[in-house]
Amino acid sequence: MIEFRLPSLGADMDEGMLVAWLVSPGDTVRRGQVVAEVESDKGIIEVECWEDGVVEDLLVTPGPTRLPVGFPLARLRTLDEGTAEEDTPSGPAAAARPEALVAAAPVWPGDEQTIVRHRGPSGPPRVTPPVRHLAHQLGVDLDHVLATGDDGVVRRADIIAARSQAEAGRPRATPMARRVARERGIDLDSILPVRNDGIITSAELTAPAAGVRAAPPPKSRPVGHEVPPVVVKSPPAPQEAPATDKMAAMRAAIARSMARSKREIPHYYLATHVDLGRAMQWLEDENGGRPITRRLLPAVLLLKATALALREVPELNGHWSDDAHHPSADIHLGVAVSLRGGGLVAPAIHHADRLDLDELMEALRDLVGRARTWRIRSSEMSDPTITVTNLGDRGVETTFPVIIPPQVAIVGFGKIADQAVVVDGMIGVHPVVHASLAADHRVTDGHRGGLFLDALVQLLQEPQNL
Amino acid sequence: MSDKEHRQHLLARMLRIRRFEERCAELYQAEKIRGFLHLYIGEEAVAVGALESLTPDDAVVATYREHGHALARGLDPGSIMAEMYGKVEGCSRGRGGSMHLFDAAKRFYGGNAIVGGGLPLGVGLALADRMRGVQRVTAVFFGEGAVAEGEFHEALNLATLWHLPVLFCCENNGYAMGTALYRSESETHLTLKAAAYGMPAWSVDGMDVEAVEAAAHSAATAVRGGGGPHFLEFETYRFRAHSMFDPELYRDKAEVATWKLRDPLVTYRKKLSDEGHLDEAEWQAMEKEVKAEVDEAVSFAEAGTWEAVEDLTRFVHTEAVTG
Amino acid sequence: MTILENAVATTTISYRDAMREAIRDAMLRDDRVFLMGEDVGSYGGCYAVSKGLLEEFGPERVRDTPLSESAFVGAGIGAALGGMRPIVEVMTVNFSLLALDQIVNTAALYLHMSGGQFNVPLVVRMATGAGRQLGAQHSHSLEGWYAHVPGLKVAVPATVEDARWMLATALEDPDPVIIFEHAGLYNTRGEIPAGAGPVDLQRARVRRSGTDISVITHGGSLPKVLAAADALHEEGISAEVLDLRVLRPLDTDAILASVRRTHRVVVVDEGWRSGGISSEVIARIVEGGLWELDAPVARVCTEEVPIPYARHMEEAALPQIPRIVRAAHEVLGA
Amino acid sequence: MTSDDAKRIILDVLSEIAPEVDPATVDHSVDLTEQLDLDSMDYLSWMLGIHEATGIDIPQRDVSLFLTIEGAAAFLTAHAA
Repeated sequence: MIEFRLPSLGADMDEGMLVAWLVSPGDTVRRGQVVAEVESDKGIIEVECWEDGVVEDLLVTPGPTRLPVGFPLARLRTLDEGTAEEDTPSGPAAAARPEALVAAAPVWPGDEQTIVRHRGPSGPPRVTPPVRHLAHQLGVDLDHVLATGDDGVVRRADIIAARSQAEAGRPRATPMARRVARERGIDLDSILPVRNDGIITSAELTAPAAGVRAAPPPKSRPVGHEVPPVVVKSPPAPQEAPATDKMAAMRAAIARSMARSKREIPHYYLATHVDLGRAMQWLEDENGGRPITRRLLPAVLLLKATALALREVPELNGHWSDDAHHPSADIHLGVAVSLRGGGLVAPAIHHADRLDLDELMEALRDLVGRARTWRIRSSEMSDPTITVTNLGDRGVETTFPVIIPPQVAIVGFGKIADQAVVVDGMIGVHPVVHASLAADHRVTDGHRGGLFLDALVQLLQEPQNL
Repeated sequence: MSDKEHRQHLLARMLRIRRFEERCAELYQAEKIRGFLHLYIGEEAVAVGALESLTPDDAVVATYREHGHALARGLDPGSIMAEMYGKVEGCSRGRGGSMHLFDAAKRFYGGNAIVGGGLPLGVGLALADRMRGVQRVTAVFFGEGAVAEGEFHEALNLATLWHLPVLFCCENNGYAMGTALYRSESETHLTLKAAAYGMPAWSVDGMDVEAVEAAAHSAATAVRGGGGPHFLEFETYRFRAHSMFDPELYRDKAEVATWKLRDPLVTYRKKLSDEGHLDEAEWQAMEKEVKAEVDEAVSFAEAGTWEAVEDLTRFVHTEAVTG
Repeated sequence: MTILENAVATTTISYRDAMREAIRDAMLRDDRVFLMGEDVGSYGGCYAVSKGLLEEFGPERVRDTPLSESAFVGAGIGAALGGMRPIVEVMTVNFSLLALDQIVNTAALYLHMSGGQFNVPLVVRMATGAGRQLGAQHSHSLEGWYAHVPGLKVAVPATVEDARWMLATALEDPDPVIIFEHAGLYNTRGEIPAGAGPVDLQRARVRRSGTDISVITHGGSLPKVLAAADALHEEGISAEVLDLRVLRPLDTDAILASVRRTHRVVVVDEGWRSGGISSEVIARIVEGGLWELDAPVARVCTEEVPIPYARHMEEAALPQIPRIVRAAHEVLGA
Repeated sequence: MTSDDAKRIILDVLSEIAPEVDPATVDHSVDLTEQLDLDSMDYLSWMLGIHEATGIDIPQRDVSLFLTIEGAAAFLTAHAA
């Protein structure tokens, strides 16, 4: 039997996340074949297997959990081995079969991912005397300890983890970790500690993913206090992601937020064309008389129209919490800002409906500038009541955005492009944008969503009134 | 002030303490006054006689049995009674109680409830006067029990060593709580102890207000004149128990009765009467006046107010003067 | 020489000299100030702090006392009440136990018992701490005891600058201030910035900024903690060092602010841990910063044993740099 | 202002907007927004930066010149005092 373990793909790599399996149980793999995709701090890397064999078991399912280098990912039969059944002597199958035990912990909340911990071939656990002594001291039954050491050796941390899991079913976590978990809706049961003493710290909650680290890092760990930005859509994969803590924290937040959204929120989607003929003409005229310092972007019109349309369908503006919708009296437009180098944040422009176009332009410029230099204020991150995404004027025509919990709607705009438009029976070429709405079906129905888009269309026909 | 007037004044001062203390006992039993209450009855001649010899500029450091000193020093009886009630109008705002009467205006430095604790303090006050070149006396009162404390010896030594203007006034009432002097001291002649530190020391009949006054006056004059510390032992007796809760197992009723024959108030009244300095009408008037004073003090205390609990943490550090 | 003089923007001075300069300066500026204590005059001070002051100010203002801690501390209280500004030197904290009555029952209480009438503007200085093989009776660190008592202020200058300037602030204070000078600090040297002046007696100070862990300490442990922080830095651990400076009032805000920055705490105190100032610091953290704590709090205190004489045993009893580093590791979960 | 001066300013400002871009690799004749993935805010910020660096206003009618480095440089050399 061959164990396929997480390889170290560089001298500075000590952990990685399994992104995808490219093989399934039963598949035959050849030496040098790419079998999995692993994300490291450097990005996603294809991982080859350096043995010939048949995939017997995939021990880890893809997900955001950080795995230590050397962590067993799969087991392969050598080509001259039979199946597991054939391979094992007769007798109580359970006793003889290599076990794959499901660990209680390392599942990101609500995520379907399951980490499977491996214990070596059956038989008495392999334990050094000091670790055995520790197990005795802590009252941990070695038969129920999941070994993470090489060749199934039970490590000190395994004992401690087992004890911590056994304790009244309540994870041992620092007060700060509990606070962060509460604030972010993370279930501590789903977190594996990285400390030797089994205590969960905030690092495991704010770092890119929950830890199954074999050994705690000896040095300072990132303690991400910034409320991680929320993501609107998958950003382009960074070519060379700066391995900053902030970036990692952002990715983690994106993962959590979007997974939660897709898990919990029943989205419905609506889209419509918006003729921007008048709006763009008005803008051209307006900008023509302005110096460059006071020039307006089309995005400002779209934002303002969105904010005003929300006044007509206010139930799209607010938060869903405690199983109920809480509409917001204030309109704080979250504006998705893509960061060069990857990632997106969606901080709020407060009271966007009350700002005139110049104020809105200034707010937008300020926000984008600060977002790209990581100087977003926490309130801006936490209190958008709805988000507007893809202010991009390049790229796609139509967006299908994902709602950022606990918001209940998101408005997307594609690029503004000239299209043939029929007006009063005449075909003309006008700038057109596709406006789309993703909304929470628990809160609104398509009819109300349609009214909103309709209002948006109407508002953009009278740009001078925005 | 004529001799007669002065003698009546001394008698009235003692009477005021006596009646005040009797009322305190009554009010204690009525639960108006709580905590420890140490009455001065029987010892009035000491405070009255000794403090008569001081000027308003002089300082007084007293003990936890200090109602008499406070009254004799001229603290307002109402503010003393209010203090015992725990009212904010009390001389220590109700923060001190019976054992901690203070009055800055009268240079009355307490009310120290640690036996012997006031002696170094008095030495320090005198040191300040000495260093500042001010001619005044610090009178420190303490019981004979304090003589067993190290602070007594340290303070007397320091006072003589530095030649400080302290008048040490030892009120020897024979018992440190319930421990008779002879049971705690190897040498019961207290003046010898003081003399050992090189300061003039006399023993005085503390039941005779005129003897007390004369001795104190003489000593205070010497101290004020730069004669260094002086020590006076006043032999006296408390007629009541040590404090309100004391079955007095340690002394015979006969002993108390014997001392009561020397009651400073009774004997002095008789003396004045015998010598034609007090007639019955004057006595009655004095009683009436003192009763009125005490009544007024009680009324004042009764009418007093409780300090706001919000002020609890005040007077831990000096407050900035505002306005 | 001229070049040198012009170049010096700061003064390098020993802790001892800084303290002497502070006393001298105070006596020059205010004739109510005088120094009193055992061997402060002819001997020049047990730790030579007051050396030369007798010659300069004379025996009235540099006043040798008998070995009567209670009497001369009490006399200091009385003198303070009488309008003077005494600096009472109790040779060491060990002997201050003989004056405990005066400090706790009189100095700390008079203002309160008198309903605000009698404040006691007294400064008591005393040496504290162990580390010089002086045995159990000369090695106490009891500043935490005094910090227990409302009415007192307890200052623990750990730097030369604080040694130089805390006294002036203490003398300005209308209430009793006790200054604890760790005897191990007297020979330390440091710089006093030109233009330095009186310092506050209220706030703790960050002596080194850090992000991973807060090491909170005071007095004689500060140099050890700074050295430990250097060692941690070598390992890539960024330790913030908070010097409490004043144990009463305790600067809770500064403590909590540091905890909010690092979320991890080690408290280093040469006192014993049971009921010590370290307990108080941690209690404040738990009261006000529980949800900021991202690891159990650790303490490095003196072992619960009287200080032994033998050098290796004494060293083992006291907080040392490796123990501080180890405690930081434990808090960091490493 | 020579064309080289103008280009230097243009590229300096550009590197503030898109610090990850190596100026040496920028094609001076290709649409910048596509070449460098600039969105409208980046683009506007870039022009604002050039304005701040040179003091030259960029009228709306000339914005299209700024789609390329060449165009922008031409505009600047023409309008420099």
